[in-house]
Amino acid sequence: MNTELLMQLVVNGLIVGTLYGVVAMCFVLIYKSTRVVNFAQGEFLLIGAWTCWWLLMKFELPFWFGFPLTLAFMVVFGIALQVIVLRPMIGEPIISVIMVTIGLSIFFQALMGLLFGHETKSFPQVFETTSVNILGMQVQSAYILSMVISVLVMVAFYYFFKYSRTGLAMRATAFDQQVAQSLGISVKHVFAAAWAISAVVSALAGIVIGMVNGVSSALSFFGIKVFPVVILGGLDSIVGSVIGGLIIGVLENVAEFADSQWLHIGNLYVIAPFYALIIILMIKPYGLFGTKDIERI
Amino acid sequence: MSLGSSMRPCGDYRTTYASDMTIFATPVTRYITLAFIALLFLVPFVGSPYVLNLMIQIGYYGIAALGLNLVVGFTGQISLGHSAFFGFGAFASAWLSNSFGVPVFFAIPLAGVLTMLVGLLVGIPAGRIKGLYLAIATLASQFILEDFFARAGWFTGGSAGAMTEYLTIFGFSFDTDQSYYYVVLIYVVLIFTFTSNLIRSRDGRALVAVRDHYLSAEIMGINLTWYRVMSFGLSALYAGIGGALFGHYLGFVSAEGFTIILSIQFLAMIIIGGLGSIYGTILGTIFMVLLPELMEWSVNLFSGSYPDLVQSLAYIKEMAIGLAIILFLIFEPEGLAHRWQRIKAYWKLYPFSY
Amino acid sequence: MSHTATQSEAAEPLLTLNNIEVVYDEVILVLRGVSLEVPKGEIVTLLGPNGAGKSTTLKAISGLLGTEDGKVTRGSVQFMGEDIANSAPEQIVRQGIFQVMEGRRIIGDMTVHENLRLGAYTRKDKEINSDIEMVYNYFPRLKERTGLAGYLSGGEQQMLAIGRAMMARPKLMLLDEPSMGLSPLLVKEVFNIIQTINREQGITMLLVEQNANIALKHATYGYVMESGKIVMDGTRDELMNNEDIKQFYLGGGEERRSFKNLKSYKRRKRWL
Amino acid sequence: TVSVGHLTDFTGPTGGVGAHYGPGVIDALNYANANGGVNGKKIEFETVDYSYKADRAVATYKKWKSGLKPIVIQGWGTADTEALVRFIARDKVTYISASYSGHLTDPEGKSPRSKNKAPYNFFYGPSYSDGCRGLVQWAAEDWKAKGGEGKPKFTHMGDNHPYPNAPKDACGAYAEELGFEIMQPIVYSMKPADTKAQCLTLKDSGSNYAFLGNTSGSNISLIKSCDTVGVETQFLANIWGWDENGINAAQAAGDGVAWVVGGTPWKAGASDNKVMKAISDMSAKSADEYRGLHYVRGVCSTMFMVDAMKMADKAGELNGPGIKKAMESMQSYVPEGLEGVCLPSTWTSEDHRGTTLVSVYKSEFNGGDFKMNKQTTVEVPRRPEWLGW
Amino acid sequence: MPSAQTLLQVDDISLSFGGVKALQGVSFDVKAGELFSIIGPNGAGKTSMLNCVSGRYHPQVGSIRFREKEITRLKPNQRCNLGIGRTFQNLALFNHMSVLDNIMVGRHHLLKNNFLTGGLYWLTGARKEELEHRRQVEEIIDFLEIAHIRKAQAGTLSYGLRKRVELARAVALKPDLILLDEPMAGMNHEEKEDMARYIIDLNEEWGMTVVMIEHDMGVVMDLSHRVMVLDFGKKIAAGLPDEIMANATVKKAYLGEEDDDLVDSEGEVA
Ligand SMILES: Nc1ncnc2c1ncn2[C@@H]1O[C@H](COP(=O)(O)OP(=O)(O)OP(=O)(O)O)[C@@H](O)[C@H]1O
Ligand SMILES: Nc1ncnc2c1ncn2[C@@H]1O[C@H](COP(=O)(O)OP(=O)(O)OP(=O)(O)O)[C@@H](O)[C@H]1O
Ligand SMILES: [Mg+2]
Ligand SMILES: [Mg+2]
Repeated sequence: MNTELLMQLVVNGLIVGTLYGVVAMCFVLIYKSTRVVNFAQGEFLLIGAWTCWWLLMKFELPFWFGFPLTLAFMVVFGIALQVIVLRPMIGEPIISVIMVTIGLSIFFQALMGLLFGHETKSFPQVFETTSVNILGMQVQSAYILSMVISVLVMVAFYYFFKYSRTGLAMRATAFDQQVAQSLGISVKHVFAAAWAISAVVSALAGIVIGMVNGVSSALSFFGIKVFPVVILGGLDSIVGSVIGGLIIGVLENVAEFADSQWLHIGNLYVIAPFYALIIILMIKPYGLFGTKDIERI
Repeated sequence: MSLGSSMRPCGDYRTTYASDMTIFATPVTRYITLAFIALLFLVPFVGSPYVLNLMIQIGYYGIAALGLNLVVGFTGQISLGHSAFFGFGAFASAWLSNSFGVPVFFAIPLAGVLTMLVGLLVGIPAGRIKGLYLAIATLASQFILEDFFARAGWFTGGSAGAMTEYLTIFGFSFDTDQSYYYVVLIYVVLIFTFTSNLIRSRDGRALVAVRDHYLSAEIMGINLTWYRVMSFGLSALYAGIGGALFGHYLGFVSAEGFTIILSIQFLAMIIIGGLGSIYGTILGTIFMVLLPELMEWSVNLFSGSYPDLVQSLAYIKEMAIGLAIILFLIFEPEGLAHRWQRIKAYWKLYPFSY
Repeated sequence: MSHTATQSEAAEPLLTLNNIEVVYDEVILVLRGVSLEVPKGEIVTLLGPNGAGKSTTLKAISGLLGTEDGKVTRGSVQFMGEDIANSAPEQIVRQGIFQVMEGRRIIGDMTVHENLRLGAYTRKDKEINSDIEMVYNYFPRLKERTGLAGYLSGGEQQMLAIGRAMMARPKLMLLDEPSMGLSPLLVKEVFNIIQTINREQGITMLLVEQNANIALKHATYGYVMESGKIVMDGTRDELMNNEDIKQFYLGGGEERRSFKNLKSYKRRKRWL
Repeated sequence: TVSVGHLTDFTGPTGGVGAHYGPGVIDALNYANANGGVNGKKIEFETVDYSYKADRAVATYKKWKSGLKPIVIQGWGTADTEALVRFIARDKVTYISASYSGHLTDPEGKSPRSKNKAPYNFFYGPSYSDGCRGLVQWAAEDWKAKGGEGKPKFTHMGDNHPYPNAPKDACGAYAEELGFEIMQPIVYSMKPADTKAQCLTLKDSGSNYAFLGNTSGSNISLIKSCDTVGVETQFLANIWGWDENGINAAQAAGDGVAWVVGGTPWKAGASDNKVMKAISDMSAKSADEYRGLHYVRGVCSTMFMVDAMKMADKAGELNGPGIKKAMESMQSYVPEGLEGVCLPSTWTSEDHRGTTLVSVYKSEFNGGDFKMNKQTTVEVPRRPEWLGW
Repeated sequence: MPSAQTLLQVDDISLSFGGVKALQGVSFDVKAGELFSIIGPNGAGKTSMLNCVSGRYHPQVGSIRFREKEITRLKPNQRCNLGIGRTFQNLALFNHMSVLDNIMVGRHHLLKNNFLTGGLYWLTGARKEELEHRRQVEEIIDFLEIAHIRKAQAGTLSYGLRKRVELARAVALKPDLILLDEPMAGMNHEEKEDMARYIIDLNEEWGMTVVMIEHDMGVVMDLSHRVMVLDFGKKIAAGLPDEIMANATVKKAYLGEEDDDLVDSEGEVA
């Protein structure tokens, strides 16, 4: 058995996993505060990445300037989105809201195509060293960046929801909008905040991935790719989303290893996570860290 | 009490319970519906192939969508793997007729049954997993099945896809839109009647009960696991039949078609039509099938043959589709069916609209 | 039904409903012109049979109809002089109206403590924690329950709901059947608490109650509502001594009817 | 007038390449109209973006049947082509697509390998299988030239999906015949994503040549990922698998990728061709507008059709069968004025392998001002048993 | 009227959730035809007890026997075939169904038709069967006087009405033992009287054995044959209504000291 290859694959898994983790967190954030599954998550990545690319290429802004600018834009974007599209949906059946996010994903998918075409574009060189060596494994610097960020974001989110007033308000809103209103919580503001934060963090992830693989419409597929991650960790668990990300990341790579070394099935890499997902759910129906819903009558 | 009186439609007094348990609220609506169906049978004499093609699409998608509505709308379990069932039905029917020479006439229902079995298998987790967790589990099965399609050459014809026979009965081949239209129409009528009956009888009620309050449903003697899994079986059955009809119409089935995108479109159909509404399902399907055609048509109005223009218009069309869905849901979040009921309720009580 | 100009006390009203009309789902008319007044610093009670529209009235005041496809289609809701009909719930809460909704409605997947903190959401002052202690003093049971509120017993949830309202320190508290599901002992306590809050913190109360006995005992003024209309109103004593009220709300006139021997179907009197 | 249908994908999964090929077709048709159409008859055509959905294609086809009534269709991918095979055969409409699956080359359905006959289907350029065969043939010589020791190792890479799988067996068989050692195929998604895992496997397998079956989008990220993990394998990309966009996006990482080109690249002479330039100018925004490889192929495919229509018209049968006959009468034919740009092609009533000439190029990023260096043009043998495979 | 033979036998049940001991070694039995009440302070474990009997919870210790049959481990849906029905403290109706359908669901375990036969309705006799049961359900509807809201959507009804619909649904199960969790919560005196009448009829006319949780002492005293008192998950007293009223511990834990407050709020208890 080829341990060196395995080692490298595992490292790679952990690296890619953190990235899944970040995207998953955006997802969880929206869910935790609105109970909405955001199918436009992937498009958020896309929009973030394209915006940043555009600023860097068209205006040749330096990264340290274009990057924060993008994030600022995403805040505005998130809020605008909420005000224009999602606010009217407050109090409506969640499933309809979910459908709206699907509509959004179709819309933005096309809009990005219209604005930036359908081809893969590559980011300008940002870090002087594109990759660093970890355990004999070449790792893009962008990934290191994302790792750091994801950890920070995770810790921030965790405290936010546990202790901050707004965090509580978000959970309350998710549990029962009418009650939240009766407590004087402005559901509108809660949603706006949630979408804005999520948009920003998504953009972060989008840019990182863009730097590594280049920007293209396919980025949005990440939105679906993180479903297993989110569920694995537990829909409403920040910590879970990150751990879920790592697990899936490693799983993919180990599957690839097993596949290439012994099984020769073909695309275990792609499909293994989904099998694993179902099995894990059968054992833990609420993922690893998800809170059970209360079955009390 | 105020509500009581206002909830019961005015001027409808039933003498027997039987007359109170019909599918249609009033005899009038029944006759209208029957007349409408009769009209549908006349369409081929007037409609162009294009019109027929669209109606056929509405037909097979409608059947599949109804299946999805059973599991999502009535049982309250979101399923993101419906297109995989749809595809499986298409392949199964092709496989049966190509590899075993099963006459297409039987292959279609058989394909439905095979798909149902797959559906039950996929549904097993529903016994334990609930809500969005289940939804994602079905998403997983979507990808697993897609992978299976690409892999199982013996079943799907692998990379090149599978050719399908036309439906023939006693030598008469339903290979034209006119003739095939009737096949689909009959399936639609049968299946929709079947479903309307289902939901007004024991197991139909059970499904809705499971959706509304599974804890008390269980105490009312409903076996949760059975109904949760069974609803998947049913939805797969419908999807399978729909898919089979699709396959024998197109004449060719390729794995490329049955992706998550299609699953989502099915979802769109029932949400726009109205969850838990049978005729809503059809309305939603019509909406989703006609929308792109409509957009196509409207962009062609000012589409020259200048490449860039054509190209941007293509994107704008897509955007318009997304936009239409969003606007629609903002305007009527609970689906066409609900809007329709409101209108009815309003007129029932007109002019004293309250 | 006559407007409540025949108000006994002179106290200027904190809240006034001018024949409001509420419609659900754009078609179902539930309140057909309800008018009532809640004088500052008092406890007013609203009685009525099931489905009369009591909860709807409260929701109309607190602006919570929105999420139920309900709307105030006519009339005005005056709170401290300004019309708050159909304005956003959070606005209304900030202005000092807090509703304890029917059927507890505590936030199941949060702890008791978090629920209480949320009660004070609109407050920014330092005394929140001391108030939480105060609530625990009123309902010691809650302090022991460290798990999720969703697992509390019915009554415990009711206590939490009331405690949460106290946390908001509103000017006007709308209570929808606070005694529901509470043990006799607790009913008494709760009402004493309500009385105390009313006295000490000067919180005005609009109280929807099925337990007319205790409601009238603590209230100064009462309204009776039926199928969307106010059919009677009066001071505590007027109502206490009204024959119909005795019959249908207080349970028996002179000597109490036993629940046991009501074999025969009684024809109930209705005001309309 | 005479009507032509044009199916394309701008917004669907294959939009990346469709965005170049489609305009090629449109410009060519406009050019033809600007120059007398089909012997004076104006070509009336309608472009429909069916976003790669089989039944949208069928719906469009039906719409055309009751409206436009085209006698020939410029099609696009596997989805529409395969779905329409039957209909066009029945309605006798010639169908020229950009889907080069081997089994479309067998009009009579004689070959055991092709499941059914596709009498009215044509395409311009080497089939996917032949393209790949050409590449391995080149690779074999390349291996010798490099003085490589022993059996070279060959790996097929691509998504587990109809299009990448199409040439898999056919090409593998030929590679084996040419003395390659066939390694385990490696699957990587058509959706661009991090593929370091696959690259590590490839590296570990020590494969010398790897065929990339996907479209350029995902190949870019594969090649980039493989670059970071230091893979030395020589990549061979299929006709849709590599292009200007790929070269630009992959940058230095993409240097040395060898791939199939179905017509002279813009800078390598196409732009100097009068007709081609004129066609490009139909929609060019600037005098020196650059046109991609797929654009050129779109033009070629269309001009073959236009010429066939002219011949059919001369023969007095300007209709599906007429055009089919005209196409099948072409002997190493090149559309007039496009000599040196389009590959000379030959169709017969038994064999629709338009050409088996495979021109192999290698790419060079060269700091943004990229180069495409022609290696050779391989003539893949036209073996009868390869018909439809 | 209560007969000698026991219908429900609960032996030394203990149930705890993590730290919370909801029930500790509670035993009691209910005779056929009896109207048995459980009272106790909030959080005493009354609902939990019903949940154990109806199968929602499974006690860690102890056994429950129904007609001599061990049912401790049975699933809820199996128990209603045996003839156990119940209502809930926190409303648990099927909110989007009509009142009628809600009640018809109660017939579920009595109906035979299934997906197939139901779908083929006319051909398989499903129609006949449905009609038959519909008739019986209508009787229940008339009995509980909810005819006017037959077609209303359960979710839109007022609290009191929903409670009544819940009772109807439970009755539709045709249970021998019916468990009522605070059936009169949220009702005014008059409505309580109606409810009391229904319960008595169920018990005497329809011959159902009733186990009832109720906080209104007036009702409990008047209706029940026997009363059990729970406090902190323990059984602190059981016996005839008057004995219970007299019982000092009960007064202390539950009723509060005798004073006019209580008299007012609970209706004179004498
Ligand atoms: N969301 C709604 N949609 C439609 N009708 C409703 C809705 N909510 C309440 N109603 C109707 O409005 C009327 C009044 O309901 P409401 O809950 O205000 O009565 P209530 O006086 O609170 O009764 P209870 O004492 O039982 O709580 C009832 O007939 C009820 O059916
Ligand atoms: N599923 C559960 N998980 C955790 N604790 C629970 C659960 N169910 C009940 N409890 C706890 O068990 C105790 C008894 O609950 P139960 O509902 O039986 O009380 P009760 O007697 O019905 O009170 P009430 O009269 O207020 O309804 C309560 O303290 C409650 O918090
Ligand atoms: Mg109420
Ligand atoms: Mg209880």
